[in-house]
Amino acid sequence: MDLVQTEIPEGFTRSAGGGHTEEYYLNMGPQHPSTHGVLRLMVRLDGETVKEIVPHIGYIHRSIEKMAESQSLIQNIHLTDRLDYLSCHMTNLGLCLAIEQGADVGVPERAEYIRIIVCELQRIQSHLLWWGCFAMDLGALTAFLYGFDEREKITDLFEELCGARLTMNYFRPGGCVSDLPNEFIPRILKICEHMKTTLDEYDNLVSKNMIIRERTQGVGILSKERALSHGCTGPVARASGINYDVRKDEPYGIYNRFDFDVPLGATGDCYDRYTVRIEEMRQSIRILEQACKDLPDGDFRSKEKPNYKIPKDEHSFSSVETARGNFSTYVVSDGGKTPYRIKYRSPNFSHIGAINDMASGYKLADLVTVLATLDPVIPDIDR
Amino acid sequence: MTTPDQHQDTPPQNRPQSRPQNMGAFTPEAQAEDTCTKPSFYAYFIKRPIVGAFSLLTGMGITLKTLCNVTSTVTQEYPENRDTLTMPPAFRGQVIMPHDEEGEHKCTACTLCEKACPNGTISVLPMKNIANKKVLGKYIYRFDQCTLCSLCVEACPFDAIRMGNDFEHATVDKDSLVMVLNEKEGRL
Amino acid sequence: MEATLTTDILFYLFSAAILGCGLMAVTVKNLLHSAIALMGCLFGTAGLFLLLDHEFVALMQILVYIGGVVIFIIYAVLLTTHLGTRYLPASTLKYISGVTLAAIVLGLVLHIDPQATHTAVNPDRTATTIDAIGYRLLDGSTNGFLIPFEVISVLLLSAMIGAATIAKHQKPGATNDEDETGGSAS
Amino acid sequence: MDTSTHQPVQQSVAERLDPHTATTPLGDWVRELCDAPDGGNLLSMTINVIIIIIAICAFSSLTAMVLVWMERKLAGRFQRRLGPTRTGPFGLLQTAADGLKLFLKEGFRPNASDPFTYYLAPLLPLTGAFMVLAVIPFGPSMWIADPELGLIFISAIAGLGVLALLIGSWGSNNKYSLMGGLRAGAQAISYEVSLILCFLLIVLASGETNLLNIVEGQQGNFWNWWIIKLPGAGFIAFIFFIITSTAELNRTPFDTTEAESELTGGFHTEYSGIAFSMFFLAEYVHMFIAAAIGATLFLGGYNAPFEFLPDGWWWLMAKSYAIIFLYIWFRWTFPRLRIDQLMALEWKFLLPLSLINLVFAGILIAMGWIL
Amino acid sequence: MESYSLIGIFAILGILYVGGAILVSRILGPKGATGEAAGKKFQPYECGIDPTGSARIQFRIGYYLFALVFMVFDVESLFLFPCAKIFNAVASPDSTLPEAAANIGQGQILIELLVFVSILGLGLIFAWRKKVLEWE
Amino acid sequence: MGIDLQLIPKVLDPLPGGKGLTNAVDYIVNWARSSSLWPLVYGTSCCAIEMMATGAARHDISRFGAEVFRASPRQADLIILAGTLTEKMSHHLKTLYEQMPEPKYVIAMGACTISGGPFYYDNYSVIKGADRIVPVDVFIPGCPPRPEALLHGILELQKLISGETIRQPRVPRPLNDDPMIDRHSADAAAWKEEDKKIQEELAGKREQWAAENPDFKAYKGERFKNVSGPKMGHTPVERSCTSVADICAAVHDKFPDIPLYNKAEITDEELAELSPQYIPDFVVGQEQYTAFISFLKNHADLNMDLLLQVTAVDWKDHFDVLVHLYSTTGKHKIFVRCSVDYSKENDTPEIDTISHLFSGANWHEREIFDLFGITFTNHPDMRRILLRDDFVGHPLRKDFEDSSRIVKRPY
Repeated sequence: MDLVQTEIPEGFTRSAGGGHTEEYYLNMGPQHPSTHGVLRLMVRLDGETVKEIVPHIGYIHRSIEKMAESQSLIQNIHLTDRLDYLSCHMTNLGLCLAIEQGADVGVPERAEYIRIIVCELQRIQSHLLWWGCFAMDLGALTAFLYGFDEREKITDLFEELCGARLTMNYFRPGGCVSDLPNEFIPRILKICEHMKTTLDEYDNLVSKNMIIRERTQGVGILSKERALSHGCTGPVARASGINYDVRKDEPYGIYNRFDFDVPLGATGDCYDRYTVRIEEMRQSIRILEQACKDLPDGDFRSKEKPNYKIPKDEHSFSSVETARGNFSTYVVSDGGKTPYRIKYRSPNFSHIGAINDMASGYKLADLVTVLATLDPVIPDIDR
Repeated sequence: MTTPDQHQDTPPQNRPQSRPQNMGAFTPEAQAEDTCTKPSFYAYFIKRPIVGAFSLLTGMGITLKTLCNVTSTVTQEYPENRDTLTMPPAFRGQVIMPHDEEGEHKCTACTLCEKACPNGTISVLPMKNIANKKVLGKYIYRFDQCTLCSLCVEACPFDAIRMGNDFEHATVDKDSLVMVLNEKEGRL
Repeated sequence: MEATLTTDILFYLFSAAILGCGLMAVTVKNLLHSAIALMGCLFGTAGLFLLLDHEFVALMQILVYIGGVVIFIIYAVLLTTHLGTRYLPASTLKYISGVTLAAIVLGLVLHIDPQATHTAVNPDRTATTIDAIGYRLLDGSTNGFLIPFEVISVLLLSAMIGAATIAKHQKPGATNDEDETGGSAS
Repeated sequence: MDTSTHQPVQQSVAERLDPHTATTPLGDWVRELCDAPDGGNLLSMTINVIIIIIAICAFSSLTAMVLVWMERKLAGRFQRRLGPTRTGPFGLLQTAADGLKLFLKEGFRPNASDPFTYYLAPLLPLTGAFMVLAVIPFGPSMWIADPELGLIFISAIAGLGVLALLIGSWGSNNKYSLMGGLRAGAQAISYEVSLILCFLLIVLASGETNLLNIVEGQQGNFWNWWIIKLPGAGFIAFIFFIITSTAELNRTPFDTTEAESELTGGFHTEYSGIAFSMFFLAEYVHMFIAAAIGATLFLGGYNAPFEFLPDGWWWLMAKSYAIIFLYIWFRWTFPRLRIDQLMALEWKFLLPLSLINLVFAGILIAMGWIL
Repeated sequence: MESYSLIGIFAILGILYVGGAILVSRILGPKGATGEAAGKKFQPYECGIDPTGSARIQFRIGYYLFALVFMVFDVESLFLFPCAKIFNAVASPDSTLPEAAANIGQGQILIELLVFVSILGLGLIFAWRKKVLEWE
Repeated sequence: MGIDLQLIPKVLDPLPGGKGLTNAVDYIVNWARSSSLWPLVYGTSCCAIEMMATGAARHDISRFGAEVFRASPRQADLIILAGTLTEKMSHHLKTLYEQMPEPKYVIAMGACTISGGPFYYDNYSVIKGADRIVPVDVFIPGCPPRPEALLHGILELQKLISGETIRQPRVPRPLNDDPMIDRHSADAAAWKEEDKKIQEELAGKREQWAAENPDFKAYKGERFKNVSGPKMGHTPVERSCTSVADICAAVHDKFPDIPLYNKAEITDEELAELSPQYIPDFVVGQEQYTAFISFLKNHADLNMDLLLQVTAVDWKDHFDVLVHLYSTTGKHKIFVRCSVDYSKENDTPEIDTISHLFSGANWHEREIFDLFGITFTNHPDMRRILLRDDFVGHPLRKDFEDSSRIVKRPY
């Protein structure tokens, strides 16, 4: 309760408060409705205008990279579920790809298709959840429930596929745990058809809504240069005009067999990030339809005797495109059963690092909008 | 203390504060008017309110449609629908050890599941039975620690354990979550 | 309204409220509390107006003074000082001058009082109804207030311009299109 | 108070209402109470007071409860779900449970807060609501107080609600609260200008400031309601009134004061238990009041839409609840405006258009272009 | 004035209702930990973090300006209400008008209104152009 | 201070039928409290999504009157601990819990909050059971539990609340103060004792049993057959990126003495034959480190404009600091590896920062400083990022030990 606050909290460039300026500090988080978990943003505010943001992370740092060093590679797959739990199939796939690459394990054709189908379903699911949360952060609660309702339909599919709704643990090096259940493909196609009309409805409810437009257009602009410098990937980078999609540029699995577009934004504001994600859902539906059409018969898992050991002093590196961007797995091996070191590259880590660039100079409400369009998953950042 | 953004090539102050007219390839064309640049009187007082009001009314139409359409309600009333609620066969609710009619199970205390478990959830405690053979003495399953990854079920070569479909495990007693899965010692 | 016991009681109640709140407004150290006390004071005045049957004036008292001026004052208090952490001590000079001023006003009132023939009852109620005020305002003849009415609108315009100028003065560099991101200089 | 001499205006109102006002049950209770200041029966007076207190408290609490329940049920249906079902039939007792729980919740005041302002703030909104409730004509014979300048009285009291938020938010000693309070203050005073302009339009058109007279002036068929009677201008004013009152009520899309995703609750962040529920209660009573005023001014109040139908409080209720449905519909459809957009909407859009609309209405009336 | 006394009774009623409810609730409600055992219970809430600096902050001048502009319009309404009130009355032939109203016509009121409103509008446009109405 | 609800039984009980009246009051109060549980908006990880799903249309927590998620603890009745509780967060959770008014309830949702779950062993940051921090009323196992399971937990909590009476007000469960032990070994040790008793019991009966069952064969289980099929081939992947040979040529043009990791002696022919999957991994010295990265960033053809990550590996005698770069124009990756020496005596390894080249490197380097203890010189903001400021040690070092936090995995 000092009149003149002399101490500058760590990370800030300037002091606030006191008799001279009108600025003050405000904490948002770790328990705050808009921070999507336990992110803590410390904000220097001037009235309603955000002057500087210092993000504090680590409130859900669960030392997954340390634990990985004492667990076998297969056991590690279930830990990757808990990184980006909204794209856990993709994070599973990231580790599986790294193991397959390092241990030279092959994957049957059908399994490759199953992987694509499941990953794209998950991308839609994740974006639906994002769409709902985005609308909720802007105050439209109904859209949040609509998004969740559609998401439940895909969650049901996953539950039937692998028995879990959120932490799937479905992929294995060399394939998947189980084959697709009966009548799975028609149901996916039905959801695709349904999603097409639903997305149009969403456009009417949210995308075209004047208030949403006013609140997102020209807000939270991230230029192409700044996005590159911060290492942004995924929809955030694409909204800034960076043409980088791991699925297109370094196709893993069989992504190069499918015909899809990479939506790009021009300005890098919140509205671009929004439209890029909505468009990505449409593209995912395209991929799903192609994959469901071409799905071959065969094994769902490689019948080789599993040898999931990466040779000594080798490392393997894989990148996958999760719903949030480039998720890379870097495995260093000393030849043992457990990895010597695993490093997961989390896309959101870079995005949250860039938030000061994006949101300072705008209003406090815009900070919430910017955060919503970054779609952060905090455990993914903290690992 | 110096700024983290000290070395930035573009300081945030010099950012463009408004959107350029071209909003990218995938922007819906419906009303591509720019809200940040200076609008004309017509655009501000006539066009914008009309277009805006129309967009708001469309949104209201969607919610009204949902309100009027009673069948759109998707709520499943959980405690009331307990009798009809079924989980998909693959559902992972908890690890169970099926017992046959005689109360026998298939576990041979090989500890593969114990080793497969990433969380240290399972303790397979073997014993010598009356025939002096190694059998299962006690199969401790710490449900409070289990992540239901089903690696133990995959590892089991005898199909002795599998994932159960029950999910109603909420309890006020934490200790009750540490379970002994086998009803008696291993098969002779 | 005729003078009855009730109106008398109400009159003294309102007067007591005005005096009490007024006293509180000047003695309380917390500026926000004194603003609230001022609000009570103005409410009391509105009550007195009501007793006098000046309904329109009473409501305007609430609308303009409480709804406008007090909120204005509260904003001014909230925006300019660090309440709760700093109280400005009044100097002896201020005390002396304040008490002197109060004494002079009291003396004046006491001096005028014997000559006044006042009662708690409004002699001419019809003069202060909203219609009467309206007619007088728009009356162009010498009895009317048409010219002052127009002047008032000019006065309001100048108040608005004054407000704009204050804003302009407050932030010298901010009149241009650029949103000021660097924060105001100390 | 002495009522031996009635005010002429008061009498004129009574005269106009003559066919209905042989007895004014609600008003009579109160009037009887006031009739007996000296020499009256103390016992009956006390009983009357108690009955009125209970009636009004019950009415406002019941209104708030019904509205909360309605809001939650409607929200559920808007969102493809059921809403409360497990407390009483259709979850009707949900609000009662909430109220009782909040009543029996620990209420405490944070250390650094200012006790005077912290406890003063919850008193004001409901008090203001009660005062306005007293002047609303519910039916031909159902009104309690009928001041000559009812409309001006309402606009004066409406301006006071913001005081509670301002001092309460400051008293809480919480940054979120203060921001919410200051936002609320700026928002309320801004939109009050538009609100007063809407009222002015009605005064201009009807030549009345008395609510009862305004309602009586709209008797007959529904085209006598001001929303239709003033072609164009009335409808625009009604739309503006809806927008403005939504903003005055701090409801979505204008709920920047509570802005849960930014300010974690705004001005009531530090209030718990019953003090919080008083804000909550007042919010819903205010919602009813705003709707009732809208119905009174623009939709003919308690008048039936057609001449052959009987007038009565049920019409006012129906019209009010229709407007309340609009408020609820808005809330569960729209996102929230940013505070600067909200201010721009008022000062740069609603206010100029309201001024133009006022002049437009004046021309309409002067030319006699009224239905 | 009878109306206002009734309204006054209602105001007192409101204060009693709220105050009584808070008082009874404080008496009946459970009492939580106090003192040492309460920990950070009585600390201002800031998302679970110890607050940085005082909450009684000095806010921006923008709010003040809006209050100023509001004042102007508030006073304006004070003058417009009486004018609007008599607008209809001067046109109706059967109404008993006071002497002052003899030479007031509806057209005159309309023109006065127009002048008044347009002068205010000018002020608004001026404030607009000067960016007083920009929220900061 | 003051009287409270406890007065009610004191007044009512002596009256005729007063006990029943007290019970009725109890019933109504408990009904109100249990059917109006307003949860605090609190969720840390995966379980929070299921908590949100419970609030969503399909499961609709509002049927229980609990959809009013409050952001401020002052108005909340219930914390649903959805997601892992870490040490850094635990202090704030405690504050939040304390700031809630009485009566307040806590539901621990998911394995992580009940016991640490998957993060019990070998973990330095997760609290092993949220009931060590706040008193928990209901535990819901699962990872994460289904929405229905959460609803079941709320039903259990309602049952718990309806058991409260005015005569015996609720006392929060005491905090869990179990020692953090290796539960696995503890159970094994306990079983050893139990087994000893069983064996003693059996010892006498064995001979008699063997005589009765001479042709006994032990149960072996029904083993699945492991089918082994033909070796699967990799799905060929086409990539259009700058080839390794071109990259090496460009690099060696400017920095001729920078070798590839593990391929120092590689010839040009072998380079050309490397698969497109291979990512060139250059080993640079500390003196060239920043200059090399800067060169890669600014080289017209290489144009390594996207920094994927900066990380480190502890090789026990030295660290490798690894920089992973990507070019969004050339679609190729380059790894850079720089060795940083350290020893027990010299525990402050240092390397230059590259955060002036890539803003994104700022946080990556802070993370390395946090977890490995490598200091980056000239870094603008060198402090811990993931762990608390008062954390001792750098956990990703191979020699990190902290017995107060870590339970070692038993096998």
